[in-house]
Amino acid sequence: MTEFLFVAAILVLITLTLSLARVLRGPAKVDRMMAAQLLGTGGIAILLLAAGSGLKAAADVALTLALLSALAAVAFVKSGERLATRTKNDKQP
Amino acid sequence: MNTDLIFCMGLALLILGVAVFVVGSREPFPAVVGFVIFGLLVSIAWMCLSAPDVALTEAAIGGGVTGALLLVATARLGDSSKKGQKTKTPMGFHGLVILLCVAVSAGLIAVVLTFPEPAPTLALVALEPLESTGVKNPVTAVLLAYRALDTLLETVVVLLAMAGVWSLAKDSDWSKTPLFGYSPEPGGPLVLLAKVLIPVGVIFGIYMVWTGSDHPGGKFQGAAILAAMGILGLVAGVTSVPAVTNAKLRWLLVLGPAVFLVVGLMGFLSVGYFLAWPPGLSKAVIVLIEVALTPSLALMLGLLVAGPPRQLPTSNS
Amino acid sequence: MTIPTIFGICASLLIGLGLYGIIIQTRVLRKLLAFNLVGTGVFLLFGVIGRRGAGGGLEGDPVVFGLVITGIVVAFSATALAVAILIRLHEETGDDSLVDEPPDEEGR
Amino acid sequence: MSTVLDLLTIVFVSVGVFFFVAGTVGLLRFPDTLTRLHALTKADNLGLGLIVIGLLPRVDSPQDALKLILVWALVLVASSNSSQLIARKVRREES
Repeated sequence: MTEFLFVAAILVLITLTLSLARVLRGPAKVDRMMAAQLLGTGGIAILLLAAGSGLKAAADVALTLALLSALAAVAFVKSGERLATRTKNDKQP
Repeated sequence: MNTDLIFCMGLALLILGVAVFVVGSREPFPAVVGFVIFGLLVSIAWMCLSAPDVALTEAAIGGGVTGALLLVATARLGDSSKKGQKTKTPMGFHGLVILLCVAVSAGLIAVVLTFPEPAPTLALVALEPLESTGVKNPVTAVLLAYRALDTLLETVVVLLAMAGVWSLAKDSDWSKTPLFGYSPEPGGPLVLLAKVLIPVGVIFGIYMVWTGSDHPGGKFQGAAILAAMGILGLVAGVTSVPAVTNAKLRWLLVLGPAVFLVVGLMGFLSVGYFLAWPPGLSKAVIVLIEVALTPSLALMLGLLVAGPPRQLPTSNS
Repeated sequence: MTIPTIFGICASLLIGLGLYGIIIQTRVLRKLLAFNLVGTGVFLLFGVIGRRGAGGGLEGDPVVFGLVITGIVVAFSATALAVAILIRLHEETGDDSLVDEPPDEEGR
Repeated sequence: MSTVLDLLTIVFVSVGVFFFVAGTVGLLRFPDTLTRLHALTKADNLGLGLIVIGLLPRVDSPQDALKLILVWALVLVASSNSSQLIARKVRREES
């Protein structure tokens, strides 16, 4: 059974490698950020599979990642706004 | 070949691939996104190395908090630098650099492949007095029993770094509050997100500290999670930071290190050494220090990300 | 090949790669990222040594893991301070690279 | 009994992994950002949810089961909200 969970983890790892292509190619920043989100969820899935195969502490790591995964997306979305307001101000003499 | 070995090889290759991308990408933003992913993958690698305490630290600090810090930094610095875009490193120098880096890596790999068998270890030495401390998580015991001086100085380093960040404020902004980049916008999915995630995060952060003496976890991991929740609240506009001149804030910041130092000095009275815990009370003392350090560390880490105090950027004037 | 060996080689390559980035990149933020790659590589190498030092029923050497946790927190503090200095530098000079000669007058 | 539970794990985890593959294919193949976002949310929520259901028979205490479900719930909240934030950003940039 542990073998099966590891195989599943390897498959998720392969999908992560593929979605890395979206981070590489973009084209928009949003696309890269979305791909990073998918990688985050995939990482959580791998950790849960590890927890299922007996590494209990992996569930705590997965919980930490789940809590913090939104932080990067939020920082990204909001920081773009900050930049927009600043460039607007810069144009004024 | 075993499946876990194949998994680890794939993970190591993926980590290296992301690292090449972080170094080689042309624009800074993709590099930062790559670095966030890198932190995530490395925390899985720590699980493969049977170091759950380190994996938790890397997940909370390496992936989450650092990611937010760097994403906001790239947005503020802009996409392209005016200078340096056209400058090219001379070919000869470039070749020399590659040679140097390859040599460093090759040397380290040679060391890895010729590690002594059996491996030297301090595990048995560290385990021996573990029983007397009453702490079941050996990593926590190391951090607060044998290497307490490291941990004390580390909290001071974090405090100094935070003071350094504050010192970068403009004089006119000194009485303002640290902002995480922009004015919060009330309403919308962000507030909902903050209202759901923050209570769960705070409970989990406290759980992390509480469980840390017996299971993987501890004050650094807990404090990092609490700090991340604070930043989330700051961005969503549901929490706010007082001005850096606020006396309560400052007291709270030094509370942890101060308690640690005082308890450490008491070691002179009870046992005769600095940072020596009285026999039989080790666990109580360790838990006291952990509890006192957590709010201070959480504030320090959060304020490090929030940056120096600044004037609220006016968006429409 | 064992799991520690795999990550040991991975860590060694990370250190070389990060070193390359620190020297070659001209923008400070990129140098910081590269510096963090080196740091992570060093921590991983340390972790490998800790993992090999498993004994007494433990999965690894707790002394080494404790040091790595301290290292991660300190590395984060240093990075945050560096980012704050960099942003202030950018506010003052409008530039964030370490190139000496400005190619045009836009900077002032 | 245990073989039935094992079978349950195998089926649910396999379908969960399949959704991850599908989500990734969508992320790579769909033509524009919003459709990619659509693919992504399916993979996040369904794939992880199925894996969690598949792993539930294997936990040995109620706390561990609760932790698994909590992880899923958090990812649901985080991913749906951040997807909406990202979608808003796309809209704003297009207009």
